Amino acid sequence: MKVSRRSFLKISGAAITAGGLSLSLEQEKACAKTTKICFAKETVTICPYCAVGCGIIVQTRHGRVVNTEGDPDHPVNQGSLCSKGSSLYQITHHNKNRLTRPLYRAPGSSRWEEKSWDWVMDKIANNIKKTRDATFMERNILGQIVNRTEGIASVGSAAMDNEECYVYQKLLRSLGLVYIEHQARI
Amino acid sequence: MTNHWIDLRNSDCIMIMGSNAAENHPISFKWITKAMERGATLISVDPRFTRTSAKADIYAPLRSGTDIAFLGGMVKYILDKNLYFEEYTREYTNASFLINPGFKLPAENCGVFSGLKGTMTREGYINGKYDKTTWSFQKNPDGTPRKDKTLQHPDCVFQLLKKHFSRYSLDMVSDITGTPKDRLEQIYRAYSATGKPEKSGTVMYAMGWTQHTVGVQNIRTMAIIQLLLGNMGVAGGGVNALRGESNVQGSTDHCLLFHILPGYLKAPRASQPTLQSYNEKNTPETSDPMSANWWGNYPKYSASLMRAHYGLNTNLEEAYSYTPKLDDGKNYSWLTIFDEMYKGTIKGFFAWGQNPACSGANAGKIRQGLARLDWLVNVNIFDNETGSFWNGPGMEPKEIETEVFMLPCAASFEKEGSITNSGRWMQWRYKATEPPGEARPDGEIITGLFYRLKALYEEKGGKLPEAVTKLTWDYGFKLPGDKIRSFDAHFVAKEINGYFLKDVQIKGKLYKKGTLVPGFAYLQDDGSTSSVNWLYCNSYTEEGNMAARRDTSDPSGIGLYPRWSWCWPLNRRVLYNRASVDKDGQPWAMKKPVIWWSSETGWNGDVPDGGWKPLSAGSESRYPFIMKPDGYARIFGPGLTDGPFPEHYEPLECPVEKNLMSKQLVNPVIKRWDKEGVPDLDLRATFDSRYPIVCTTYRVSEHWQTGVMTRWQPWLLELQPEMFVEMSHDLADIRGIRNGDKVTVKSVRGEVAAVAIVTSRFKPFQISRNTTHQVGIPWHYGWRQPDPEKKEMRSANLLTPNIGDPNTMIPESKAFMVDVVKGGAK
Amino acid sequence: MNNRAKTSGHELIEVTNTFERLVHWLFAVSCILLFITGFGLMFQTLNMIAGFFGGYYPMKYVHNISGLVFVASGLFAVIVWFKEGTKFTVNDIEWLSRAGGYLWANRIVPESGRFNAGQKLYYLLKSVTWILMSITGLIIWFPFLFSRVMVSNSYWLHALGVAVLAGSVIIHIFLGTFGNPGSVQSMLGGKCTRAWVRLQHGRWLREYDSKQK
Amino acid sequence: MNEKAMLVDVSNCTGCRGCQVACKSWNALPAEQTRNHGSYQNPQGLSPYTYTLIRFQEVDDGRGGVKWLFRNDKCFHCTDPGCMKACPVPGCIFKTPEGAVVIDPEKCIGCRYCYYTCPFNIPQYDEQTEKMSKCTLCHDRVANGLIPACAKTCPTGAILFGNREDMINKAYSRAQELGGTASVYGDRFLGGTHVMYVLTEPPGVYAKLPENPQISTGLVLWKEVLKPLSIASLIGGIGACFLYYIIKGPKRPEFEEGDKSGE
Repeated sequence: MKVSRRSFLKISGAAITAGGLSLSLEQEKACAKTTKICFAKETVTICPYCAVGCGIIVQTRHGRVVNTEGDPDHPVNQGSLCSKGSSLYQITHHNKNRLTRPLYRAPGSSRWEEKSWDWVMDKIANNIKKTRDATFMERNILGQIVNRTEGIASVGSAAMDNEECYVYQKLLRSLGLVYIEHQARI
Repeated sequence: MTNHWIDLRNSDCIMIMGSNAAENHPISFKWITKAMERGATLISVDPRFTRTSAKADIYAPLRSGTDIAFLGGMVKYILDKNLYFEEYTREYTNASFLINPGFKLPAENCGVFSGLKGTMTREGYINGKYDKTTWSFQKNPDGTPRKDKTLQHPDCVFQLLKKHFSRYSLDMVSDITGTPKDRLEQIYRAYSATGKPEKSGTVMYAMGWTQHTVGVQNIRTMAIIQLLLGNMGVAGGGVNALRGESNVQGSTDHCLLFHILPGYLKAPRASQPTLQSYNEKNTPETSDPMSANWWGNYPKYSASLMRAHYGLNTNLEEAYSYTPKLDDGKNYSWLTIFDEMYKGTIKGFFAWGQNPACSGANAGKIRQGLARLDWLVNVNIFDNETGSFWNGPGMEPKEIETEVFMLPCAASFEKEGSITNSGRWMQWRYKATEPPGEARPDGEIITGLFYRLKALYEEKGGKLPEAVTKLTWDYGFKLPGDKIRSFDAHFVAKEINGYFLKDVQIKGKLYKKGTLVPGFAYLQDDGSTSSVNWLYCNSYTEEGNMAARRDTSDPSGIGLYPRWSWCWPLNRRVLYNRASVDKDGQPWAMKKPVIWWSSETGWNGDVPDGGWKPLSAGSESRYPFIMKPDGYARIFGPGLTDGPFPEHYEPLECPVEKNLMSKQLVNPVIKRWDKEGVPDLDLRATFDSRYPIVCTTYRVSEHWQTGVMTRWQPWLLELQPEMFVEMSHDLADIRGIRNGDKVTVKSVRGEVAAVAIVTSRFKPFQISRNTTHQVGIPWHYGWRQPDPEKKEMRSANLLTPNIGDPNTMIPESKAFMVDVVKGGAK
Repeated sequence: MNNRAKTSGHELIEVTNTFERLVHWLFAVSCILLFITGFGLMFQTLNMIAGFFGGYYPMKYVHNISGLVFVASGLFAVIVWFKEGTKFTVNDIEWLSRAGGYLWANRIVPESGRFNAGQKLYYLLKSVTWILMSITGLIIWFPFLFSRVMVSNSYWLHALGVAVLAGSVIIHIFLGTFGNPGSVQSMLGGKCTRAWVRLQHGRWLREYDSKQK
Repeated sequence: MNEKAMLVDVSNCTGCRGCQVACKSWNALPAEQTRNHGSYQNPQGLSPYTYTLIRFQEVDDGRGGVKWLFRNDKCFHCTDPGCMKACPVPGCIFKTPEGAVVIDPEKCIGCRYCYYTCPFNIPQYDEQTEKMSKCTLCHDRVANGLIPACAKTCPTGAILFGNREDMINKAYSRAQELGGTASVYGDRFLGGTHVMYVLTEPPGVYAKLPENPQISTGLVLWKEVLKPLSIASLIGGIGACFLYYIIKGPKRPEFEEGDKSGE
């Protein structure tokens, strides 16, 4: 069986390297003219905005994004994208406004401090435990077993992957949170 | 969406109401355009003339918050003119069911249904609650519902429906909605033409319907229309909620919501101390052998979820005991969270990938609430108004004792995982690049927190430590010392699908311990299977990761693409598809069949809603609406808090003194936070000369939600750089405002600076022969970007009221009262 | 300085002053540069001109800067020769009717003053085209200060100026050099022989001699 | 036959502006600092950083309602391009085999002739780089078998790209289907453009869209008449002088008594 580039993608189920979006050999030759996506690695993703779920191709070279555009194979968008989807390039590492380090703001402080992950994660975990232990209710006023805390709440996140949503609620419910809400409510 | 995006192309009439698909779901127009090229009619109903309206064949304006009146008129039109799909209505809906003779309609009961208990005020009842005893079906001696298939019995749903909507005359509807009568008729005629078996009509709605105090009933009215016209389950039909965030469908399926657990299982209540009592309470029963009553499988799904959470570390009951219980009757939703936060009972808060300081109704109250927290964890890819609230306008950092953590996370293409689109397609995304700097995928942050908490509880103990320490969490390769630092989405995806936890023999086939469950029909209630979410069972099987499939073939010919990604449930692309065929299993619409029966090959086409034979097979068959206990779609819906039929009530804040339909002004069962004479942040100003203009909020194509991602992107900011308010020329003349002027929009709760767009796309409404003006504002803006140095809070939600729909508690951000004045704020 | 220089055999008479010559040459050099670069900009086939200037971009600047010199020196030229250049006499008509004796057989033409009628005509032509080329040139250079109609019309007007000037400048150069030997001296040092002056500007010579007495 | 063309069917455009951003993304164009001027349209016009733009326009529908028109504005890529005619630099504005008219920024000297001679005012001058720029019809993509970024991203097929013949046929059948005032714009003038429209309203209704675009008489006069005339004038002048010199010879002064004082 001849394995075309796209069917290979189906088989491997992973991103692979290819010469631009062009298909025939003749065009490969012409590809020398375009430098931007020539020999870039293509990774398929789904648009992070609305829930139409359009396919997007992210083209990278040496780990840097060189271009993003609609996935022509995707049956819903067939390569097209709206203004937001077309702008995906600007939320990549090229955007200097991206948050890149954990920030901490101490009580009463008027500035952010950059902290290490270990520091913030330890502090957050301790905060959670402190608040949970202080507000944990084994029974409610009626004496029914409830095993919950009303001292902590969570909102978000409809932008996370399914797998992350699941483990997030798993963690929150194991802690006894009942105030769990997200974008679907508003 | 009951159907999916591509299916729009199969429709003969597309009604876009309560959404603005051209702007907020632009790619949907690829398929709408295709339908229109085939000759479909596009209808746009919206308070303002949008980019959707610009493409519509028929446009009708309506005053925000009057959708039930508008659609109620259509129900009347369909019934008066006998345009309903008779066989479908009779056989597939509960139109033939007989209702308790004690049941009273609002017309004969002061504007409310029978059974209401509440406080009577001059606006009618407030803070009411229905006793639903009279909203019941009459039963036959064998326990099945009593039916009159002639639909003539005065107690039958059909006749009650007719009686109820007889009040929604063209004149009445036009007086309430402000829509010209000829336009109403034009739309009713066009849409009800889809009642023919071979025709299908679809509706696309979004927050324009949900963000109301009658949100659920808005959708119910349309569902009734769709059932009457036989548009459910068919290609080009359905009731299609256009979901606004990439994975709001998946995050809802996995239930990041207080009232449900993954798979739409009910959150346990305090009155259900054991798993057994929980299952008993939540498992519906049916006496009709032909009703599939799918929720009868509830105990299998709950047991499998408990196993997914705690694995074999606990038994099922123990796992259930660790799951937090809600107090019976209490609501723990969004508005409550921020009310409790404002009152100071909530100490710690996660705003994980969400920006409530801009997105929550009555955002002023939310911002005050944030300042009363002990700690706040904000995870995002950009700085935002929630994480930086302490530094925002009107805030004094020195006085705010909240500890704030702002954690950088990876963007969608910087990690691997699946998301579910509005059409329920679960699609796998791959990692293209590393996150910038030290940013990490959310999954890794969550995993990191879990292992720290587990260690803390193991070392130091605390309250109910087992709930945390016994949790299973094997989602990556283990480092020495059993530490798992990485987060591998495939491990989680497999857990979501579910495993056999021991060797199980099903229908003569042995499934070995540790293999993936092939589908939810295999799940067990004895703890021998695990599965997070029964709806996703079949998504990651021994055959591989179904969500990652990329086969572009479409053997169906109607755009189902069955081997592209995966769709819940069981890769079924059109829900309720058993209603798309007659009792012999032949499609109503032969040209666009979703499924069809053949005695040789069985069901063909899409994955049917259960593999039973067609209805004519009698006891070997099942009714098509398998999720309902009786198997029939509900025109009469006794499950809702605010009435089995929809009834028009005004928004909490409205420009009229009286509801023209009845003496009941607003929905009687909504939870009112405002208290007369109590000045706090929960304010309301209805029919108030200070706030005479109706206001609605919305989004534009170029930004997304609170703009937390898009406002930081120069290309998008270039397109829509500033907060604006759209208004008619008439209103602008009255207020002395010219196009492009700086103006202030004020409600009783706050004020926002904006640029005026004076446009003929807005026109004043004639409401009960009075001129009523309406303005509209987008809710994409805040203060953090652009122009952070101005420290000007430009969030539309500073104005919106904190009042929710009684069923969903979704705030009424779409209809409230404001004033607009020239000049900047303050 | 004595006007009667007798040292070199021929008597030389100073016919132009230093300022006039300076103006002339500034004007002339800018004009020639403008011609060369202008032709380079008008004819893509003459791209060797751009090659000579190091490319089109520098050539554009040479054209623009030369243009400035052209505008400034042209202004002086117009002023300096205004009186003599615009004063036409009966003689001049006679001179013109005989085409200055250049084209027809008879070379007997009325005696000219310091400027003959041809030169006066040339002065006028230069003045008009100077105005035209300066204005259109500046508009083309700074188009954003003007209306679109003005700019787009400036292009062809500028070209019109070139068409008019190209031939006339060539003739001017020819007449000042090969066509009238000895003339070039009037712009190089400014001193011409008495014989030349008598031939070309007889009337002026008589006035000159009478002034010397 | 590899002549291509783009067809903009305004009846299908929803004004989502995916094209505007896709263009910026592919061509690496920076965003502009804009303000809201009382309309959705932004930037206000084409610029060196905005090659394509949706123009938003509200017009009365004559029945008390409104029509909201969206027009994707960009270079028309004329077969007979005024800009190319006016450009002084050889090879700076060139036509590709597919029909795109492209400005080579390496060669551009920023004279702006192209802007003032374009019937649609398309090429834009960049103060920073002193270069002109405009839509390239993504000739780099087209040469590689891809379609232009705007056409690729357009959700509704309002921007189509393909063989020019096909596009023209499509345009006419679409205009006929739409009926009323719908018309095809662009196939006839300027030698036929490579960006064409199906317009729903008469062309005069659309802002910044000339009803009858043509190469200005001035440009024709300049390039067709005065340009040859000027070289003729130059050569004619030289020729005349040469002829005079060989026929009549120079006009030499005759020396008289007293002139030779030194001999």
